Amino acid sequence: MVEVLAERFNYAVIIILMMVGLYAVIATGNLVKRLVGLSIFQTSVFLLYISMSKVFGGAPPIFDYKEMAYDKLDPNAIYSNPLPHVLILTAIVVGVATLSVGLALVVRIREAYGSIEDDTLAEADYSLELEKGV
Amino acid sequence: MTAPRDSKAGMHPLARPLSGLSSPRAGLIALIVIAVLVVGGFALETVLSDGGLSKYPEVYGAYELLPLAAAAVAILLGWGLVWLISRPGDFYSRAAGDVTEGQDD
Amino acid sequence: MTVGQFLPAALAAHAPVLLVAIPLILSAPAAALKSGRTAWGLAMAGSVAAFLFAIELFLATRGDAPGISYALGNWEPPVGIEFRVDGLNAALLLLLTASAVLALLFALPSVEDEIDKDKRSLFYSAFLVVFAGLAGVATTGDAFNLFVFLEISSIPTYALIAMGAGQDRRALTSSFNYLVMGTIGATFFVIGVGFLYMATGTLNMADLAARLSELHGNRVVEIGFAFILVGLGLKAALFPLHLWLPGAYAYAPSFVTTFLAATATKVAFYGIIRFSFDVFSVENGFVLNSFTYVITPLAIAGMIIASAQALFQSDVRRLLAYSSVAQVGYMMLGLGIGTQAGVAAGVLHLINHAMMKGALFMALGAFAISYGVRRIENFKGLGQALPVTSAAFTLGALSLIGVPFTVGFVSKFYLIQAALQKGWAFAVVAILISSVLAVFYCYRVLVNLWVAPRPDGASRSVQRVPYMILGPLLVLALMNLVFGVYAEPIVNMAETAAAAAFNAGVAP
Amino acid sequence: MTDAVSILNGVSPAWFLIAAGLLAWASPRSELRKALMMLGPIGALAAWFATGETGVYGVLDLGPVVLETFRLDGLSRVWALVFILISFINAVYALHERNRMTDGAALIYAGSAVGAVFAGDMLTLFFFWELTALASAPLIFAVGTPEAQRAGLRYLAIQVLSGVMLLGGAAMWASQTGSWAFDAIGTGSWAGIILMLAIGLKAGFPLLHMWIPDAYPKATGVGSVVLSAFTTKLAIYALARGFAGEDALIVIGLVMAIFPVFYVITSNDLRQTLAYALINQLGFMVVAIGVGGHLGINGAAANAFAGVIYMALMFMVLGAVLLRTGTVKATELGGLYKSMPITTLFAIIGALSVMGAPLFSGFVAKTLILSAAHHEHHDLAYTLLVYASAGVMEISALKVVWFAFFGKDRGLRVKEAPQTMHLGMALAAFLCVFLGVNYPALYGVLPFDMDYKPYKLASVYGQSQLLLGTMLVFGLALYFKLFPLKSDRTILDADWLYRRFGDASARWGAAMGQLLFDAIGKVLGAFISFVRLRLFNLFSPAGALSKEFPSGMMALWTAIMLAGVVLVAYFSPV
Repeated sequence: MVEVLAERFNYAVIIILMMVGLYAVIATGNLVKRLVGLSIFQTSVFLLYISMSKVFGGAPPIFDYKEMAYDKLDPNAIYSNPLPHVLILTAIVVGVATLSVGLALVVRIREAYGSIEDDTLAEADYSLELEKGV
Repeated sequence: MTAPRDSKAGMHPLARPLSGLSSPRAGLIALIVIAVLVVGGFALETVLSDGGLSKYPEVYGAYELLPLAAAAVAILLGWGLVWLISRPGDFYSRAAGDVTEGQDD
Repeated sequence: MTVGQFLPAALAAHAPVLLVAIPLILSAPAAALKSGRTAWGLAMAGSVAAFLFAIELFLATRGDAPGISYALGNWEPPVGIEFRVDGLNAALLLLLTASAVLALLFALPSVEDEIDKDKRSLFYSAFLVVFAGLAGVATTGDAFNLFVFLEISSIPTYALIAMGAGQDRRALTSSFNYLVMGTIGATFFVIGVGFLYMATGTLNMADLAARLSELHGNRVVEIGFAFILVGLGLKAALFPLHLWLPGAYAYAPSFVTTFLAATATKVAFYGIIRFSFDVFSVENGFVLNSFTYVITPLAIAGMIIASAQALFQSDVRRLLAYSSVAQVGYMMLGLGIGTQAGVAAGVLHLINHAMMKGALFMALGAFAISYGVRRIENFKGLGQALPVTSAAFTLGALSLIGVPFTVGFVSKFYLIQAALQKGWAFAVVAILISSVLAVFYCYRVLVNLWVAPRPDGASRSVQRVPYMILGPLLVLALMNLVFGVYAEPIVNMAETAAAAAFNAGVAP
Repeated sequence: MTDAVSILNGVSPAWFLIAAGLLAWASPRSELRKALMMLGPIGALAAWFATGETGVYGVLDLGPVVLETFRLDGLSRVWALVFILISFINAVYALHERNRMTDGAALIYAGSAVGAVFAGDMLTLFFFWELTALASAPLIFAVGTPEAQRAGLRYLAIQVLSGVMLLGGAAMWASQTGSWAFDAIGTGSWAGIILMLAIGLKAGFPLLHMWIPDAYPKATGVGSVVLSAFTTKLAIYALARGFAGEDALIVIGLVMAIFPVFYVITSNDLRQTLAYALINQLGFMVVAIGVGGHLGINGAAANAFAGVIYMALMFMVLGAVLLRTGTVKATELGGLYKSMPITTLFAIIGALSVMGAPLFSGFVAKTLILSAAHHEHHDLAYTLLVYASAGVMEISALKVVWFAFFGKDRGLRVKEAPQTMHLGMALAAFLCVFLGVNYPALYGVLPFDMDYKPYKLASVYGQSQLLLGTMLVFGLALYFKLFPLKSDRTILDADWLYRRFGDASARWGAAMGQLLFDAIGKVLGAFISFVRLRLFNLFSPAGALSKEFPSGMMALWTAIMLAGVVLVAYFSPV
């Protein structure tokens, strides 16, 4: 059991991170905390991709510039899979963009409502509805 | 409430000759005339044919009499019905139940 | 590569990528411009160009023509990123670009009414990015690339929705909600793609399809499918993952609502079809079972519950938004049936729903411009004041109900037929119940529009409805009628799309 | 057939009416609308005459289905003719009214009823069936009071439900038989039963009838005339087409013919009284259809034809009373003959028709049904029908005439009804007498040829006895003040089922649901109190489902759904 866990340590961490992130999104009423939870959730995905690209005993897929020609490379050398790394670079960019838009929205919400707590916002909106007479 | 004293005032010109028609006496006369007609009709029927005019071969007798009794019974039953199932006029609207889509917007 | 039908061959050869790239590139100068009108011109130019390419692609993939494969940067698939257009997404591209052009016509007066002067060029720039992103999702043949385009379209969408804050501050909270949920959905999708990559080592969809067909009973694949289905289902507003939609549609600027209602959920829906029937296959037990036991009940629940919720809304845009959720239910039911006829009915309803909701939301935008009204009770007597707009709204509503001789009827008819073929009488019952509810929520609006007298104190028309709105509105409204009677073209389109989803399976 | 008219050969009359209705909605000037209301029926009538040959016209090939929009045969042409006639009479009657909404709606309503009668397949039937529902509702909404609004919504609910059941049944029928054609159906399958219920909902089957006395009294004066004419008779047509000779219909029809007797006696609103009398009439027709055979179908058709006209006449009379006095309550009216003698005359003609007095149209139609029942040896049915005609038809007619125009003079001195209303009523009254005297004209348009003489000594004599006898009973009851009538009472009917019971149970369900969700909330709260789910908030009336901040909730749903898909996928066969 322990061995299995140790062998798949990365995946255990990923799952824990994922759950923590989702739980934060579900449980907190604070909008900033909710975004933090979202980021943790996304980070777990980054880790997932990175973990799966790891090849045991593989070197980082970084070539010496001078050895770029194929014939000079060691044909038996083992490298980690570079593609997921590249993908995750894109995903990180996306994550950053999302986070920044989210934070900008939180700033605007704070300006408009004077609060970033879920409950207060809902109450403010309810009162708006009640004024209009639902 | 009784009719206004000058009951011809405001009447339609065509109706003036008939102004007495709604008096109780006129009603009674009409009733008596109808009663005579009904009784006479049945009498005539009995005299003219033996056992009543058989309108259809299979249906015998003055079968019209039964519905009359039934109609009378129905009218009298109406009292029971009024007592049983009638409710104040605002029954539906007074109960909160009827507030449906019409009022929520 | 097929020969172009009417564009010059040099352009036609690059149509798939230009369709996406032109709007994306134009968004940068649009953001830098000061004048909103010039930015609108750029957006229009981009959309029209995309529309032309879409027509080109559509014509090129008709009939038995094989799908068009375009290798980005000449890196051959499956290593490089591939753009792939076949009968399925050519129809979607046509719908998407046509909606964009029509919606943009409507945008000029509507945006001037609702958006601050100094934000207009940014607004159009964001729109171009959304548009490019949606087009990208529809064109790409690479699973991870699809995620990237999904996010490219989503992030500016959040900004566009938040721009409704000038009218109602709830636009901000709605946008935030959408952001959180949309991100969760997209992340789910990317997790699913990760699992597929683990199992197969490829990201190209055609390649994935080929390799997945050899993997049987692989749990990783199943988990990947589950994540992808839920992630895209969230984006497509599948009940109960629709909670972002009513707020987003109700408080966004009119133009954004119109455009999103006609396109955004549709693109995600396309994603579901593409993955479920093309990349995976319904022959896989877990795909079929997921559709039968998860998607179908949810679709039916959505059709009925969301319609019931629509009944009790007092804001017409919220009402229509809930109705959209119900309509997504219809489309999902088509997929849930899981046969080619079912998918065709789903796609047909997708196309038709874009027409009817486009007309409805556009008419609402016209009402909002002229009278500033959004709530049902303020619609009293507007039928007399704005007869043409009201008539267009009525047509859209009739189509939504599914009155015969409108497109709504055509797709419901095909849906019922597909359900009956499968022997699902309960689905027919659900469709009928949902239609009854639709009659009621539409009738509530229509009665106020036409029958109720205008309140005495109400203002006279503040502003005439501009021709820029009336034009596209009438086009959309009449399309509901024309294709309702002459249904053959759209039915063909949908059937070709379904055939492509089912048979293209392993592309060359 | 002249050349000018023959170009209309094969054009469905329905389109004239519907087009005229749409134009009327579009035209701002009331003179133009009134002209359209006259021209629409005239055009329709021309088209009806022009298409002499029976056959199927207006075929629309929509790919998977073929729609037959104009099937002219013996059965459909009778109904179409009377619908067109009554829409013309209504146009004359409504000349005084200035309401764009009801003008157009009445025309479209008439047009859709004609279209439904001519529908050769069930999809077309469904289209027009729903159109009658949608087009007729404005006639109730136009009153404008909140009460009318709610009654209109209830009315609409029932009508639309009927249409949906029709479509559902039709779909099932089509999937079983492979044909959408609307012909004899029978109750041999579930599809047939659903279809019969869908039609029965509009025909006022017992317990499904409640919308008739609920909605008709709440429509506008003119609106109730039109309402009384089309919807229910259309349903009778559909029954005759699809379910002729079903024995179950005899029982259903008898119940419909008899139970209104109590309501006719007790209801205070005279239009409601008429509505119940209408149900009784429908009962006669349903019995006739159940009896079936040429005589039965002819009887139903003749009754529908005559019934549309004389019930419309009665509603027109009450519409005129309503216009002038503002009420149609029996306890508030009386002695109106003094101020409205002409209307009184028409009321008497209408009442005599309703009662089936010899020389009036009711007689020639009703004896046909009685003969049919007798001919097919349904003796019990025959006896009960005789009873129903005495108890319901005659009492209702006597009641309306007596309480509104004679009876106790309440001192109401109002103006006589407008001339145009008189003209409309005169047309209907003329038809009542004309069809009664010149009965071959009526029998000539019936679906089947027959050799039937209504004026036999026995029938005339028996019917007269019945009439006079009922008048005697009615008069005696009045004279001894035995007639049960109270002002301002609501009489419960089957509508209680959905207006109170249904509502109360919905409330109870909501309350229980609330308790349940509260309980769930508590239990969950005990376990995971700081995961603030507020599950019960989600479903509370203020609508947390429409709450603005559902993103936390939503993440949970995502997880739940993921779990669902994973589970299903896990247990799926490979």
